[in-house]
Amino acid sequence: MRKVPRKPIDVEKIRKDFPIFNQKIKGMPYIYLDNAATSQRPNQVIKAMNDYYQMYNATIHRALYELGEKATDAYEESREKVAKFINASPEEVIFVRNTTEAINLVAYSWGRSNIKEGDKILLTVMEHHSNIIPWQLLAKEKKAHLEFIDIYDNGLLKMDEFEKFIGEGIRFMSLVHVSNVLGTVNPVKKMVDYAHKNGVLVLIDAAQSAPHMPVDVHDIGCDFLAFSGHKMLGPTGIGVLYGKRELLENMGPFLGGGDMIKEVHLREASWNEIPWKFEAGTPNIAGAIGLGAAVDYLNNIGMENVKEHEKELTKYALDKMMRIKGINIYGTKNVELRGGVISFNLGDMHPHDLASILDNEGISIRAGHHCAQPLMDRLGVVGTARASFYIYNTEWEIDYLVNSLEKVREVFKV
Amino acid sequence: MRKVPRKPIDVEKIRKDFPIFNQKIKGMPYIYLDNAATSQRPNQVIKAMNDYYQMYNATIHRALYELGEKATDAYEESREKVAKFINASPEEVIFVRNTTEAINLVAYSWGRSNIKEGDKILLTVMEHHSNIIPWQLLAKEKKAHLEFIDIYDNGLLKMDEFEKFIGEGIRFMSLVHVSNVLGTVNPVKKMVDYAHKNGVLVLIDAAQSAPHMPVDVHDIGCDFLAFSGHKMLGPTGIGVLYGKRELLENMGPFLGGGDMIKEVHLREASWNEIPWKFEAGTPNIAGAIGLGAAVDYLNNIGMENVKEHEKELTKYALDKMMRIKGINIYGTKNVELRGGVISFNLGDMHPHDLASILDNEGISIRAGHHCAQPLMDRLGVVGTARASFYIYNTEWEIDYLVNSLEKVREVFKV
Amino acid sequence: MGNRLSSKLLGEGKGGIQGMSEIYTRMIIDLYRNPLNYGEIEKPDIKAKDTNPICGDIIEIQIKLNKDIIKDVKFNGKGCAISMASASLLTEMIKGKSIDESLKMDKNDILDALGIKMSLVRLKCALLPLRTLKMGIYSYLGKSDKV
Amino acid sequence: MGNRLSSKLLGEGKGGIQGMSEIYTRMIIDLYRNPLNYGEIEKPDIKAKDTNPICGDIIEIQIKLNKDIIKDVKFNGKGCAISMASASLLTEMIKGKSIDESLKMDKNDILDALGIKMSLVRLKCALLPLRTLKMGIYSYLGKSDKV
Ligand SMILES: Cc1ncc(COP(=O)(O)O)c(C=O)c1O
Ligand SMILES: Cc1ncc(COP(=O)(O)O)c(C=O)c1O
Repeated sequence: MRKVPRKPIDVEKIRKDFPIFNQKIKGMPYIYLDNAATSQRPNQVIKAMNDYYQMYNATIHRALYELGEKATDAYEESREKVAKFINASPEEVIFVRNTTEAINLVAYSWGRSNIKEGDKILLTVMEHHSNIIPWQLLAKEKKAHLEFIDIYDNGLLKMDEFEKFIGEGIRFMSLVHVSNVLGTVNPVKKMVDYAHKNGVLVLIDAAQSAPHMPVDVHDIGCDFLAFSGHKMLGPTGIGVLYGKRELLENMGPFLGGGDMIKEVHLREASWNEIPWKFEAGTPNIAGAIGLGAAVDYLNNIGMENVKEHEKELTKYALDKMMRIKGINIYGTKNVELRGGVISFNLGDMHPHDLASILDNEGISIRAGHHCAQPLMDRLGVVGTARASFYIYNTEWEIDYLVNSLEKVREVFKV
Repeated sequence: MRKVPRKPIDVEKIRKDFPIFNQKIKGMPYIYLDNAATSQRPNQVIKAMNDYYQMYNATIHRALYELGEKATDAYEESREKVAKFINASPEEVIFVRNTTEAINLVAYSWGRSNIKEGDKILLTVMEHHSNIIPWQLLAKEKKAHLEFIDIYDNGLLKMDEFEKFIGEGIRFMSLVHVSNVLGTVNPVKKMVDYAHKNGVLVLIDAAQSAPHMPVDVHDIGCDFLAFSGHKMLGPTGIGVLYGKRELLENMGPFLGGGDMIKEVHLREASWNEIPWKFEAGTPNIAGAIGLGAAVDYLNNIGMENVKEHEKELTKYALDKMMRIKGINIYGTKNVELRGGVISFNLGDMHPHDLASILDNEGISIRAGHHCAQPLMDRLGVVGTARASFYIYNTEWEIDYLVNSLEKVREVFKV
Repeated sequence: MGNRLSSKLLGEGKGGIQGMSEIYTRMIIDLYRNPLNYGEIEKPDIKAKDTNPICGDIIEIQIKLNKDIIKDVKFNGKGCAISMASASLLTEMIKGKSIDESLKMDKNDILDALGIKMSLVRLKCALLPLRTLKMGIYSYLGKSDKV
Repeated sequence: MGNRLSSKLLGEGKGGIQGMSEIYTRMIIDLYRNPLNYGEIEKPDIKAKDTNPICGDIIEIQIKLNKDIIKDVKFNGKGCAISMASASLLTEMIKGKSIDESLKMDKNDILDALGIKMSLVRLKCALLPLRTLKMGIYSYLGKSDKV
């Protein structure tokens, strides 16, 4: 992580880097508040990929010609950037498609050779489907069990349940860092620490934290960590799995194919060193290069500043939104304990109707179960509407959102 | 597949679409002959992705706002284009990262629930590592066996061995359509037919055929077919698995996560319909859109014309190269039976030295084992040099290659 | 078909309300607040339930037949304004029709009745009741050996 | 270090030959055709073998010691001109040196000796013999309890 002086974000300057905000949608300036789903991309990221495609497009690692070398350098340099970004070593950084693939990789490669019949895997009720299904599949295959830490009504994890589960014997824990619905920032460092004292390995789903706050794998101490490029200004189709060196070295491969091998014979093969052991076939070269540029962009702003900006927006939004009659906001109102994600419902309106109407006003928010159906069940709702912020969002946009919600309320007689 | 009149390719016009050829490498026009590794990308493909990132960047399927709809449409429209390109239905087209992931998906999802102890899987000695390792991993897990069809010295498959193996009981066959080393075009239609008569399912590795000739899954009759976008003018990070509807519908999921589910509860879930059942998490949206543009580009030229162009280049190159003293060209010389891939060695020179020297001349070729070590063993070489062609290559470039090879020969006293 | 009903129901409300949205007409909001034919039927001859996995909308349709004629129909479930309004209108439209006639209804009948244009995603909401209805009729015909 | 030797061996050949390539000097091609110290040693004290997975180059180094001094050294294997020339030069350089001195040799000594600049991929070829040598020495020291 680069140290950048703490200072307010220059949003006007930032917005100029994002071509999507230079167009009007339905004749209105575009208000994008679905950043927890995916972020927008700045010109710098788009240009980095175009440069690759236009100037040194080639495959990597095995090309003996100049452009191939250049592509290899750029790809591996991106890995170094990502490693620094989370304070890891480059060989601990595996490029995958997205958070989902990262978690599946661990479930398949580590899970299938370490989880045995009767073992327990600990999750929470606030997990994204990507951090549930891989463990369900694994548990079914191995006849293992899943346990889930519940939440309080304010959206915070029940820590006594966590300790109870750990005390009763858990083999592995997979935990979201920041909930994509509640915004809850879980105390991952403390939890990893406690888990390790009890011999439990921990994967952190950092899909909603890595883009929005400083994330330091050494500080957290986790064994694995997963996140997606497309949620942090990077392109689609690229994500990251971090794993501790010793773990990765001892894991068998996941996907088999070119580049992940050392030697291949007809009926046996040996594996390449990490991280390449886990990168089979031609990777998303342009995607990795784009992600490197996204990391540069975020570093220039400074992740502490990103976090601070979002905290202020969230505080501002919570204050204003709480005054809307009939609104129901989920999760804690303490902005020290939540990220820039606000889920809510308005009276008995279906969240889809809400999102559709706001779309007509030029505002993009999300509505539905947010790939967290078990959490919806826990909250007793069919879904929620969700506004989520990033570096380019402003208080003015939140005012506009609140105004529109007031109008919706009238129309729908909430 | 679109029908386009048979006519010679207008290479000069095509080259203008490829920004990489507008630059000089080491002061020389760039001669790119490593197309079997990856192709170059035309402006049309780059623009399609930029348009997405700049004008309608959003996630797909669940977004209720206009840009999300637009992104969803573009993504699914690309699927339709790809489906038409290989004469399949859209729901039989699964977007993956590359050929490697496509084959692994089948090995994991179909293989792990269908291959039993003692079963035999049939491959050939000319397979790419991507079509060997997934089956080695599967065979090891299931205690199944791998069998390999040998080749004649001219690079053609021994068809009597194929029939013998099938006759002795085979559960599954995975077969390359066009060899990335020998260029051999295998008679896949005949082989699939024979395999089916004996109840054997067949996967076709079309990594080297789909980009270079008309490929019709109904005509071939195969059960699965895999290829990569980056070898056919498309971006990196996107590939395709075709599977017959009934097979895909009956297969369990591979990666678990968002978008591939229908309903999720804490300890159980049900799956989405095909193809989405196999696309977990946020996909490479820009990549899929780019691949759609690549398919458009190829359709405009016409795949028959692409094939014809490469056949002529290959013939021209073989004629000229065979006259170089000390050269050893692998594979059949019959251009009706081979694609635009020419592997060779020059005297006792190491292929890496060859490639390095040619690089200095501004020519990019490949050298090494081409991710086909078992084939290298079979040929009794440490590696080969390889030139491979595409729509933008010319006879002039081949002349230049041949001239350079003659000079290399002198310098290295071959 | 359907046109008749939609124009009757739409009245003055067609078009956007206060410019908020082209698809949330007064009719749709009213039907969301006060759905038609909402409820259950005792011992229905046809009963079918389906969900829209994208949003979790869930609709159940129950039908009482008199020979082939739909004597009574009710729906229940949970969903957005579009799917609820669509269910109200659909049940209203098929009342008194034969099941064969009902099977012939399609997307355009629903859209005409709703009187709005909509995006692909919302279309799924609008068509959920019709899909559920057809599912129910088909499985009834299947069971009663009439196909 | 190394410089001495490389200038001796390079003679007039430094620089590109016929403009074909900056890295294929006459010296390198000559060493590929006629390697120095190629072969085997009877009962070597140190023996190590390694490969470059990218290209399949394979090098074995064998050493005969007199106390800590490298009395004789040979290499064999298969590889490209760069790795073969590098092995020739390396074995030439360490003859008569102590194993400690040999361990101190690094990338720059090899590049100086080869007298060329090269890309990352080819660097792996150039450094394969040195890596093999160090591997051999370390495992010798390990076995003889001298570390
Ligand atoms: C025949 C063949 N199969 C599979 C592959 C693997 O393709 P990818 O690296 O895109 O997964 C390749 C390309 O390298 C190939 O030539
Ligand atoms: C908490 C969390 N985990 C996992 C994911 C899955 O990310 P992706 O779809 O990029 O794999 C998301 C995003 O949707 C998320 O918010």
